[in-house]
Amino acid sequence: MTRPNLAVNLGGLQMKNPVTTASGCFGFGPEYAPYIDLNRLGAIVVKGTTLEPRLGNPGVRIVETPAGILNSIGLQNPGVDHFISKALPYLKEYDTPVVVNIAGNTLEDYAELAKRLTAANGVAALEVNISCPNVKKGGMVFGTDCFMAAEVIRTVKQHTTLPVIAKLSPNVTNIVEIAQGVAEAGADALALINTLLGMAIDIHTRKPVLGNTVGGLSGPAIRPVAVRIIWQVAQAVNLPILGMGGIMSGEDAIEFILAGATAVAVGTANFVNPRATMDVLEGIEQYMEKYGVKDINELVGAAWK
Amino acid sequence: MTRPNLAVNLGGLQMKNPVTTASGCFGFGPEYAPYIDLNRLGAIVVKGTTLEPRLGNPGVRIVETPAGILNSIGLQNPGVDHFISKALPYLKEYDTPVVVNIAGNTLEDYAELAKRLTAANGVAALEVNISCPNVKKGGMVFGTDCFMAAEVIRTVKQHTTLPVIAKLSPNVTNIVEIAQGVAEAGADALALINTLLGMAIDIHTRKPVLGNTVGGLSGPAIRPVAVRIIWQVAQAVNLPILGMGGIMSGEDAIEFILAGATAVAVGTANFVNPRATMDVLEGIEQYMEKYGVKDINELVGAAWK
Amino acid sequence: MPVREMAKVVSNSPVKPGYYLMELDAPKVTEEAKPGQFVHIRVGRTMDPLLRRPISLYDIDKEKGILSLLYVVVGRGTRMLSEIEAGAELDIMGPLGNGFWLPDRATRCLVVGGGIGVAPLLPLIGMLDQAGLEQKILYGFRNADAVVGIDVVQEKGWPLAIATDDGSVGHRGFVTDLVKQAITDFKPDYYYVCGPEVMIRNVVWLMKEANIPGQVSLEARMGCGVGACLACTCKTRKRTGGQQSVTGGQLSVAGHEQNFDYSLVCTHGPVFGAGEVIFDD
Amino acid sequence: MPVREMAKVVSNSPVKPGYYLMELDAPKVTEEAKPGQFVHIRVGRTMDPLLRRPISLYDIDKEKGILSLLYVVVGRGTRMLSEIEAGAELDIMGPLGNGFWLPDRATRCLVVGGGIGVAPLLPLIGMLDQAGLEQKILYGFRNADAVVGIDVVQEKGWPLAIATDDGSVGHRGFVTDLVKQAITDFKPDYYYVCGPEVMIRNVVWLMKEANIPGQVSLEARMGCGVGACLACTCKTRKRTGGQQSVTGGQLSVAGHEQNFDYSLVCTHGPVFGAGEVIFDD
Ligand SMILES: Cc1cc2nc3c(=O)[nH]c(=O)nc-3n(C[C@H](O)[C@H](O)[C@H](O)COP(=O)(O)OP(=O)(O)OC[C@H]3O[C@@H](n4cnc5c(N)ncnc54)[C@H](O)[C@@H]3O)c2cc1C
Ligand SMILES: Cc1cc2nc3c(=O)[nH]c(=O)nc-3n(C[C@H](O)[C@H](O)[C@H](O)COP(=O)(O)OP(=O)(O)OC[C@H]3O[C@@H](n4cnc5c(N)ncnc54)[C@H](O)[C@@H]3O)c2cc1C
Ligand SMILES: Cc1cc2nc3c(=O)[nH]c(=O)nc-3n(C[C@H](O)[C@H](O)[C@H](O)COP(=O)(O)O)c2cc1C
Ligand SMILES: Cc1cc2nc3c(=O)[nH]c(=O)nc-3n(C[C@H](O)[C@H](O)[C@H](O)COP(=O)(O)O)c2cc1C
Ligand code: FES
Ligand code: FES
Repeated sequence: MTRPNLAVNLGGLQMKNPVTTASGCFGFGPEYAPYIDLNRLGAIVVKGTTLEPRLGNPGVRIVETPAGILNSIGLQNPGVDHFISKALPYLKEYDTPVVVNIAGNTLEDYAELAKRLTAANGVAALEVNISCPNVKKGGMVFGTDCFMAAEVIRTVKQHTTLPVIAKLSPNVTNIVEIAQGVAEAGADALALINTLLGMAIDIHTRKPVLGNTVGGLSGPAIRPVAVRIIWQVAQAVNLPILGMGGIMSGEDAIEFILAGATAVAVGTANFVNPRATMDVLEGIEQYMEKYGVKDINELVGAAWK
Repeated sequence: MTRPNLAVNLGGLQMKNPVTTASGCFGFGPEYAPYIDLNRLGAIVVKGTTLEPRLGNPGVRIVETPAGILNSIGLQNPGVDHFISKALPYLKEYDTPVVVNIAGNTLEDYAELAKRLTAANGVAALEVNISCPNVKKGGMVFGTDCFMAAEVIRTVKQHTTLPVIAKLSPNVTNIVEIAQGVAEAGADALALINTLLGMAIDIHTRKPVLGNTVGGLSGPAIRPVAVRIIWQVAQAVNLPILGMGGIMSGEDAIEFILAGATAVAVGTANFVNPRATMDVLEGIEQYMEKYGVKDINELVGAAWK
Repeated sequence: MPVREMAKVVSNSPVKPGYYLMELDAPKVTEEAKPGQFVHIRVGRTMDPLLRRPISLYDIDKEKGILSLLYVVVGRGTRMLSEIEAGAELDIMGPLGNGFWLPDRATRCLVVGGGIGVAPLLPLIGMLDQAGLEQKILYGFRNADAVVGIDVVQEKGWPLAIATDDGSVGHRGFVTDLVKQAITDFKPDYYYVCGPEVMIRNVVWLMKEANIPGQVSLEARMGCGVGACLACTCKTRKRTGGQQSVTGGQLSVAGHEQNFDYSLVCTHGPVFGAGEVIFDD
Repeated sequence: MPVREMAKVVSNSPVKPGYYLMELDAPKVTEEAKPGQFVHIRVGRTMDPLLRRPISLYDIDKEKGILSLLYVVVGRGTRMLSEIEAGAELDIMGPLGNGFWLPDRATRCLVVGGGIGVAPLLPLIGMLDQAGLEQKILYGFRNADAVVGIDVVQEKGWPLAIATDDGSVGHRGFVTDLVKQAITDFKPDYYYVCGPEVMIRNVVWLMKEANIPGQVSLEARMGCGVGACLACTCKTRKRTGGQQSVTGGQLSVAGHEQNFDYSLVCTHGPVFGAGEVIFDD
């Protein structure tokens, strides 16, 4: 039997298989190199990168919740220049496209990030984070306002030739509207979903557990919300979707693909199982074999098509 | 030592303790009478009631998700008249106030429901469901629009003398705005939160699992979202809050109270543990004893006050 | 009245690969248990999996206060159940559901089971036997590896015929073949059926053709198991007039325009009069 | 290089109420393990609890490929760990973190532990002993019931003094009392400390006063355990100039305006030079 086709095209980003990493859950790559062969990933999406280095949020940054976690990292990162000079050379050694997740406080930030990363050799696409719940300026504020979201994407598109993936916030009344807005602004693909806004209170200290009070909820707990959003958006907007939110296994990934995702990102699962990306990939392959699916693209949106 | 005070006043609804049942998760009461003494509940909130009987949604209505469930019951209920003539007499036997959760397709529906239930003897308060994700008309559509939400509450207030609790949808960009809207419209209290909109796809049939495609996510998975919403709204809106969303234990309930809830409702937990309401109540008492809290009201919002 | 009980697992071992027999020391649940009822089991202690799992009563030993369950591992809930060791405590609710009832006038009962659906039939067969009714038992399985729940039946010498899809045991073909034959040979005037929905539907259709009344035991995805969540519905013919009272555990929906009701498998059932149920095609 | 290994639980039993010693047959992790490192453990198999739990290496038997862990039950993760039976498989990642290093020039080491924080000190003490360094060991516990991790130390005859808050064992008072005394008596020129944060802070302060360098082993809530999630931070002095390379596992944050960094306990630590860490008050 000929091997089934796993390759997908995510709005211009060519991936040898649909499995990538969720930003912020895989560091800059080397952290998981002892556990998996990074060459086998469809792409690597790295931690959110900003123009200037960022320290991130103080205090407790993670708390476990039922089948999920809350995080309030706050975009700690060494800044784009450091990323380009130190992290990128390492990542270029691998036969895996590198997607850089970018976040800014202002439109100018996004423009500058897009410029520098496009000029740098070795970046395959930009994932534009307009949905981070853990920073005061920018972040989710952009992502919950339809007009602003589109503005950010338009700005990035003006300053790059790379495929632009718009990463949206699920914390909105009408995600389809925002997806349509960024589609019109020129996004090449959508990344769905970022974390849900949540919090936890320590009943003994009677204070919020997280240093930043609120945080982003991720992990299997949010999977039903992610699947619903992808299902809705995929039917309404003609852009390929990078699906994420609680994917732990190949079967979960298939659920996202059937809902309408062209590719999937594995986030929180890496913390639970450092081989999660490979288990997801192998699970997808097994499913395709079991049902004789010759091309993964046949499954995209198959639950409604 | 004198017994600590557990009594709370939820916008005019006097409760002997802060523990009640979440609508739709406790039937009309008798279902759990074999397991607990209904007299010990602070209040009983019954299944969503409509003007006319409703059949509810076809097909599979429940699916388990990580630390949660999706339901798409679709407001199956025998109608308000049947409730008044058959269910209410049974409930009146108990020394526990009865709160009726009402849902309508139109403003007229809400008005009529309020009228009939106010006229009926034995209803202590109305919980107005403007947040059901499982019905086509009304339901969440009211709850995600600030103006409509306020209209519904204004209408109900015009037709009742009972305390009115507005139950809001978490599936919105800005819940504080909606809470403020219904507060201005005269709501006496807020119920937070209804279910998150989610879905699940069966990867073998490649179809949505639920007969109604999408459903409402409840259970511990959503607790961090509920706590965050209560924390936000309690600080912005001067109304008592009935908190719910994944409460399984007394400790969970304390978390909600510290976030700003005056009372708590136990929903999905009943399915897991038919004594959940009593375990929650006893857990609250233990916590108060451990920390020498004399009055539960001291804890309301203590995480930010 | 149903109760919640922390039952002691007396034994829990495979009867064949994938199929388990669990014995529970559960005096309170056993005391009121009837054939056709079920228990609702918490298979883990954490929030995942969250819901209980419904499993029928396979044997009810009122003297010893011991319940037996016969179950097949199909997903992670049943897998976790199969990993529980003797001596452990198991959180169960029961007995739940209405259970089978004896026919009003009939004397010759056909008992039809398919796959793991034979589990609730064993106590029924005992009840019919004790009531002095003639019976014939017809079980269908996929193949020899899937044949379960027949030991006691054979021990007691109750009349049993088996069909397997591949003929590896008994008749080769469907149990409905045996049913057709029994309608002519055995001439039942009542029947009971439990198994996969498609099998139930076919049996009901055959019996309806032959004008024979009976009872069916259904499955549905459950939340509460006690009639509170309204999740476990099946379509039933609309009852005219009277409503079940609220103290009976639930309200049925009348007064609407459709010509059917959604009844609850957990409390109105799992056993329904065969004529009540509407099977969608 | 760290690995993920399905370790076999050789034994897992209480050393006193609430405190457990677990032995793991984990040849791969053991091979590279160093004192002060930890393993990241998946205590269940379902989605709740979700995260792994970090536990230090209490004993490293390179010959047999056996790791020992000493842990106290504080929440449900450690409770679940305590319920795992010998013979079971345990999903671990390790060895993680940097581990303790030998001092450059020092010869007389003070080893200070508090509560369960004594666990990672045992292999350190062995290492110091082997390196031929003088050492004095000072452990503090709440009371007699909380005294753990001293058997091997006593067996080997390593010099140990104990303080308990209530005086039920050894000195009555804090371990810092013993530290003060040791600074004058024992005249250490280096130290190691692990325990509750407030104790670490006080020890670091005393040693700083005395101008003695050392190492501290910290704890923080962890996600990944490998430097990928940036959850497990502690405040450290800003490094001037050079950055750790990306292939070292993480990038530190330089170029920002604050006079501190957030370092990662899982990979930059858990052991830090005492002078590096900034303790907030
Ligand atoms: C009244 C009743 C009596 C039953 N008696 C028996 C019995 O005696 N022996 C036996 O082996 N099985 C019996 N079943 C089926 C049994 O409940 C399911 O096989 C079991 O719940 C599957 O759980 P899982 O976690 O292994 O599977 P999963 O597929 O992982 O379960 C996921 C979810 O779907 C539900 N579910 C899956 N299959 C079914 C099903 N067939 N019916 C209802 N819910 C389902 C589960 O309860 C759970 O909520 C009975 C079901 C009902 C409703
Ligand atoms: C590097 C390192 C080494 C450790 N070594 C040991 C050891 O050898 N023996 C031992 O008994 N304990 C050790 N701990 C502490 C141990 O990890 C926690 O006690 C354990 O994670 C608590 O889990 P729980 O589910 O029982 O508690 P819960 O309070 O229910 O845990 C909830 C969450 O908080 C986290 N958490 C709770 N307490 C701590 C803590 N003190 N440090 C970090 N995270 C925490 C948990 O990991 C989990 O994510 C170590 C911690 C770290 C960071
Ligand atoms: C610790 C952590 C850090 C994250 N950092 C980022 C980030 O920098 N940029 C971003 O767009 N998303 C970030 N996310 C969100 C994830 O990329 C992902 O959208 C989300 O976690 C849902 O997927 P999951 O459930 O598989 O983790 C982060 C998530 C976690 C848990
Ligand atoms: C099966 C089911 C039925 C429900 N029906 C209603 C309803 O009729 N009206 C309503 O306002 N909320 C309804 N809800 C929402 C709950 O009242 C509650 O807001 C939600 O489930 C969150 O709480 P929990 O996580 O404790 O269940 C229902 C929830 C479930 C699970
Ligand atoms: S399972 Fe809840 S009503 Fe039947
Ligand atoms: S635990 Fe993830 S970076 Fe340390």
